[in-house]
Amino acid sequence: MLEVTGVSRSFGGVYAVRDVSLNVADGETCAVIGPNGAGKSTLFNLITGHLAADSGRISFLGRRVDRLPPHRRARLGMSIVFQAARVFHGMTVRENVMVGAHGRTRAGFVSAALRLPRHRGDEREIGAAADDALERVGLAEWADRPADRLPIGQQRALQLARALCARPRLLLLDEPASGLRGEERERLATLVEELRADGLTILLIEHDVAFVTRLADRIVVLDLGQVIADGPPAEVRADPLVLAAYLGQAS
Amino acid sequence: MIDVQDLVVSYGTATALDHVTLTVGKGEMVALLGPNGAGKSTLANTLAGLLRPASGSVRIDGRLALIPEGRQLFPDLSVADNLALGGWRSGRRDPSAVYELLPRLAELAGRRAGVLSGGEQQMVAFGRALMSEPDALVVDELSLGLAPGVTADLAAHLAELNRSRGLTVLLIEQNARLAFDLCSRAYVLESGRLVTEGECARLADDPRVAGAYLGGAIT
Amino acid sequence: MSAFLTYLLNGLAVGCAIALIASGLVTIHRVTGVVNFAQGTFAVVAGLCTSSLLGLGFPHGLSEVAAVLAAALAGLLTGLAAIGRPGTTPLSSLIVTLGVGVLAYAVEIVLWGDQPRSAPGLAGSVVIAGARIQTQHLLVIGVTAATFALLAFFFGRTYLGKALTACASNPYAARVVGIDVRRMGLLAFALGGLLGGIAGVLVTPLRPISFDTDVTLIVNAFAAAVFGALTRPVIALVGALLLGVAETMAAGYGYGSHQLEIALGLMIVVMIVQASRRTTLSQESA
Amino acid sequence: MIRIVAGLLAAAVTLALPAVLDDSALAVYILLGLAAIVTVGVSLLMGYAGQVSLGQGAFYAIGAYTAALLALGGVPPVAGLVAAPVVAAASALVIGVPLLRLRGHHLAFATLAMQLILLSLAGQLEFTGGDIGLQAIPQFSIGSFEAESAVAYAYLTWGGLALVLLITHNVITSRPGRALRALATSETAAASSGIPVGRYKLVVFALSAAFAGLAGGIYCFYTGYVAPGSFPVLISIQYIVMAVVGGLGTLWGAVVGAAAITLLVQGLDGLATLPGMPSYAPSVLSYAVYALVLIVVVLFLPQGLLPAVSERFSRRRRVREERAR
Amino acid sequence: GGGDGGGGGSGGQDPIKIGLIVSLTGNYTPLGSEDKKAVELAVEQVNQQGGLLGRKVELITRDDKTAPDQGIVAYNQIKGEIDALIGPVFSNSALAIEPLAQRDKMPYLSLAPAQEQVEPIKSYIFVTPALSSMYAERFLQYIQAEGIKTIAVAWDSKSAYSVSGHKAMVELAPKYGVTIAVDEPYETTTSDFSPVFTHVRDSDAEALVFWGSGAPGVTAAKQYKASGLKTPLFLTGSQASKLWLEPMGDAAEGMIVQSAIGVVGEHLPDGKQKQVIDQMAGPYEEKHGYPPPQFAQDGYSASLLLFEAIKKAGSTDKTKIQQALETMDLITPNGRFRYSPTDHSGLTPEYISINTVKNGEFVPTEWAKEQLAKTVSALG
Ligand SMILES: Nc1ncnc2c1ncn2[C@@H]1O[C@H](COP(=O)(O)OP(=O)(O)OP(=O)(O)O)[C@@H](O)[C@H]1O
Ligand SMILES: Nc1ncnc2c1ncn2[C@@H]1O[C@H](COP(=O)(O)OP(=O)(O)OP(=O)(O)O)[C@@H](O)[C@H]1O
Ligand SMILES: [Mg+2]
Ligand SMILES: [Mg+2]
Repeated sequence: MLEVTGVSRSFGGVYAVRDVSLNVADGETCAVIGPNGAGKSTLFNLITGHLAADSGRISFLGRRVDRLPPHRRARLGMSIVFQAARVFHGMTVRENVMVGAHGRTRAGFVSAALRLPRHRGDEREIGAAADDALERVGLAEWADRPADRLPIGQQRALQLARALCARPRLLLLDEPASGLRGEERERLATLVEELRADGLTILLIEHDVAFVTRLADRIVVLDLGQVIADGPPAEVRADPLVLAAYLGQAS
Repeated sequence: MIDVQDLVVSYGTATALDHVTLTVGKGEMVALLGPNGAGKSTLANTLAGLLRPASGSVRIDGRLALIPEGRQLFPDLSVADNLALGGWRSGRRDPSAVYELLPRLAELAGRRAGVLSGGEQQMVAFGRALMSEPDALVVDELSLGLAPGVTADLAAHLAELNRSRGLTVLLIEQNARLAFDLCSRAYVLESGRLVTEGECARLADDPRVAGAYLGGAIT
Repeated sequence: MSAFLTYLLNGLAVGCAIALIASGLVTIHRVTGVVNFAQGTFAVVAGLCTSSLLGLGFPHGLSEVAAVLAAALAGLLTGLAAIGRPGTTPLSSLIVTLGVGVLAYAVEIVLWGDQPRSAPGLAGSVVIAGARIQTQHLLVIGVTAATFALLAFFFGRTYLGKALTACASNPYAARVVGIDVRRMGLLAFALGGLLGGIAGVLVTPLRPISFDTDVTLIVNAFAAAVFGALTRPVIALVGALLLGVAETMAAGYGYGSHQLEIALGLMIVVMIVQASRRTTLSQESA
Repeated sequence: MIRIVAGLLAAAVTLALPAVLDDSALAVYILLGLAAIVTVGVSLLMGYAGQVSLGQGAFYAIGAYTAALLALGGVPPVAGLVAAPVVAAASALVIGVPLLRLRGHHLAFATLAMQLILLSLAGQLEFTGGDIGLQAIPQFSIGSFEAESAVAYAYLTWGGLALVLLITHNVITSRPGRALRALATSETAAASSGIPVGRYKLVVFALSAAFAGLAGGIYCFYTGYVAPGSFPVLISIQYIVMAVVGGLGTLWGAVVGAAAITLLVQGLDGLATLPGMPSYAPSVLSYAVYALVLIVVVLFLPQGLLPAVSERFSRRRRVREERAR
Repeated sequence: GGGDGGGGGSGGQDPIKIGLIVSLTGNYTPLGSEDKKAVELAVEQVNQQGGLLGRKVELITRDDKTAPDQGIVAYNQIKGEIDALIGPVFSNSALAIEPLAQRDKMPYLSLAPAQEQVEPIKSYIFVTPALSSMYAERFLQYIQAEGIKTIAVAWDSKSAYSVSGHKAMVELAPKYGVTIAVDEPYETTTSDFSPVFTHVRDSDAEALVFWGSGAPGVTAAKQYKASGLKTPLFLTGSQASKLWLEPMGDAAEGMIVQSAIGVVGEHLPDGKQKQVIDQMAGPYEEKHGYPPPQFAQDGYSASLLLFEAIKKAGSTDKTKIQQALETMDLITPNGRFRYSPTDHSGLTPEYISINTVKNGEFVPTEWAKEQLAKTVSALG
């Protein structure tokens, strides 16, 4: 479904991502781990188009996307939850989530201004989808609050709901569990499992190795911008390179 | 030491902290746990003097430093300048001791803080707080976004500072296991009220606390 | 060739006068995040003060210094109004500075009347490599060079300069490390007033100043300051020189009636070229 | 519910007003309405989409010149009035493509410069009448009905404002409106949700320009005269002040702000030119009082007049409801 | 007082109301405020002499804020009360109000110098200041008399006054055998004139005529001095006041500056013209501490014209005032006005003086003295 081939990106001479290749199959849950500054978030930005790659190619659903702007890639079915919460100010939680459905609906300025039937149909559908997504991430009771006043944890859940509202084919999660306590983490894990069961393809960055091991079919390890390991969790956790670069000190 | 008596803090009409009383003795390490939105960050900000209490009192002996939630660096300044400004109160300007502790920061010294990766930023925030040579440290989410190795390093360093210099620490942490390992006592805050407090060992056995804070994915 | 040099030198002088006003804008914005629309007012206050003091018989030097201090005080007062109240957003502060600028009209009219005033400066002119330039223009160039060297050093190299910068970069974090953001902001406003005052004192001998001259002064300065992203003095200086030289060159080579369009248009083009090189992500990462 | 009632009440009162006002008050009514039309656009652009334009007066001018030139060229005034917003929006599209690559203060400067350049050209070109401008613009007419009295223009303005408010309301409470508010906070996150950020910014820029153009069209028929002097840069700043004072990010805030500032300015003028005032009274009074009111409102009601008032209302209602319980 | 009924005595007690709309805020404040002072002085003087037609004169002032639409608001506010109007000095405001005044048949004396106000003639609209074309023509007369054949002209492309002055100069130059070798536009905001001076230096122009008002007048003249250019500098009427003289200081010595006749009153032979000038200049200076600038004289002249018209009309009937204005022949500080159905500007170039600056004062040149003496003595 997603093919990343030989992608590099440097900032002022320093490579953040270097010649990375990565394939994600339909329905797979793939985790990306690595030390801080390894280039994980940068890789996500390259895939979603927020950064342009210096070289390499990216295909999604059999189509080359590396020249497409981010919103076009989103419309093809990519949704990302950023590492830092990016919540839209001045809107309620529900409205924030409704924005997620933008890419798959059509009613534009004219039909909105004139309240054409298309607009009404869209609004109903978007509203229902948003409520659904809020229910799933457990934010339903917060729906009418101003989003920017939510505590950090809820803001992250909100981002996830927004991503789900887009009904993506591929979901990219950048450290979704950070800032969540045990119980909340558990809930998130369950949700990801459900999504997996629904057939969603997931790409996941996370520092909580236990969390990753539980959820991922496959783990890719990044260090200094390069892939140093790629395989099933058990195999990767035992890899001496990975132990040295990442897990070593912790265990 | 940190001494909080009957503290009430509100945002407009919403009360975020409701008659909270809490103390952290000199040289003690205490954890503060609580679900999202419990008011932990609000308490941290109040301790640092950034929010004004509606009532109640806050007393702090010596200099207090805060590692705020969400890193909060100066994005337009270099890492070195970020660290140097951490020494605004203490007058310390030279970050070499911090570089020793976190060698990664020495490599990044000239980089604009705004473009760092999440974990790198967290390291800078940690180093910046140390620059003020605090007597007490409030850490709002230590492990946020850090690779396991780095978290362990920082935790070890906190413990070391506590032992060698008698640093007082109030640790807000979602990873309760880490918090319980590090601290002697803990408070649990929910919806702005303290619901439980006690020795970490005892709390870890409390089924309610364990279920909420230890359970789940971390196996 | 000497014509070209004449245009160039005089253009640089015009640019320097713009840069001085811009420097105050940059200083204040760099520290407080506020675009200070009262910046032109500081120059006007200083200009009118000099003219009065000289008129009353005070000697040169003393009059100018007193006028600059008056402008610094005006800056401080503006700061008190704009950022003195906790929780004022930069947009609100901007509107407050607009208000202060208008309020200053009233004060200036009561004190100095509504007619333009001027003050004598350095008389005569100097010939450099066949190009003639007013002595006062040379003074402007010299003072500007010194001011910007100092500013660049202050913000780029000194600890206080960095602390000031930190205030706007992330006010919350500045408070976390113990910087008194409000005091620093007021300091910046006073400094901005001082810089505006220097500009006013230097410009008044070149062109008459009346209470509403601030509008003319601020438009070009705003262009230059924005060119430097309102935070970088040296780039703002480059922008100001670009404006000044573009204007005189346009007039020199046949577009005297379109100076403004050419200079501003050039500015926009350069900004757009700069902007297309940056990515959205890098602009939002802060 | 209360909102709808208040809205209907406001509509009824403002509709009835022109019938009872004299010429002098009508002139204020019309200019107030025109300012409100432009300010709604500014508020949409700034308060919702987060894009600052310091050059909205340029589109006001484009609308006015368009209608004036067409009318002077013998085109029926109605066609001129329709063309005014269309041409303004089209110019915004053309200008916006390069300009909207800029953000924040850069955009603010660029729009300001655009207005300066445009007016300077209008002041020098032959067909715009140069600095003196265009005189003897025919009265507005539809078919055989000719708008001779100020009352007719008052209703025309009212209609324009109602149309603009309706369009804005419909836009902001729908899919494109949410997209605009989203990109105001984070273009990156907005793009990740599939929002074509560049195109949306362009469309909203054009829409706000169309509003300004419509106001300009009405203005040119009402005054019968347009000149570069009618659209100083300060007018663009005034619109922003109106939007902020009324309350950014609220639809009615723009109207409230425009009304408050216009009435304040007119009131002060009347006061300052009363006989017996000292010779500097006009300037001093109108500058000082205007400035002080502005500063106080912005500092003490930072959300703007309308949100402050409506909050007070809703708080009182809440208290009452609690008591009832 | 409805009880008195429509006719008789009460009309005699009602004041005559004169409207004045000028810029009291905005860019044109320095001009408008002088106009206002002068008109107030004139009203005061006429009231001291018992008013007009046995009634007091009352002034109703409004601010146009240097904006045409505000001019319209102001006009609408007072049009119902006033018997005649003295209108804005800001041309754009004046042009915006005039169609309304014409429609309401409101006698209107404009303080703006724009040519467009009297081309074509609107029956109720009259202009008081000398049009810039007259200044242009007067300069050309002087230039011809001095034997100058080639000149340079610099003009502010953003000021209506200077644009039309320049245009008139270009049109009239051939008539006086003058060639314009250098034609140099600049902008109101221009702060460096070295390009202009460089171009003049490189040409064979024998004089540089500078059109502009406000700040550029000072800036350019100072830079002219510093540039060491030898070609003499000729400045137009906008520079004929202390606002230009004071900042220039010694640098102004020897420069040629045009002015309305009122500015050089003391150099005129005794007679009606001098008397009228003194009637205003004395009290004005006493009241405000400086001699009346040009704008004040325009305002005063407009007032005198209006008073005279009302006197001649014998009532405040607007049509009658208009008729009186169209047959007006009156000496004012601006010179002798002779309005007619085909001339609503009334002045001629003879009432413009050409001066040199001597010891910080404007002194008519020999040529001008001779010309003015001729003009003035014809008035008696
Ligand atoms: N815009 C930029 N300019 C310069 N350097 C950058 C930029 N963005 C990222 N970097 C650098 O690239 C490297 C990779 O960053 P990235 O954010 O991808 O790391 P990461 O793997 O996500 O780390 P973390 O786990 O800490 O979030 C870092 O060293 C970072 O400082
Ligand atoms: N600026 C604010 N204005 C209004 N309400 C706020 C503000 N900041 C926080 N709150 C509210 O105060 C409560 C406590 O928030 P706080 O950020 O202290 O929680 P927290 O315990 O730190 O949560 P988290 O674990 O997510 O960091 C929450 O309900 C939040 O919505
Ligand atoms: Mg990352
Ligand atoms: Mg928190």
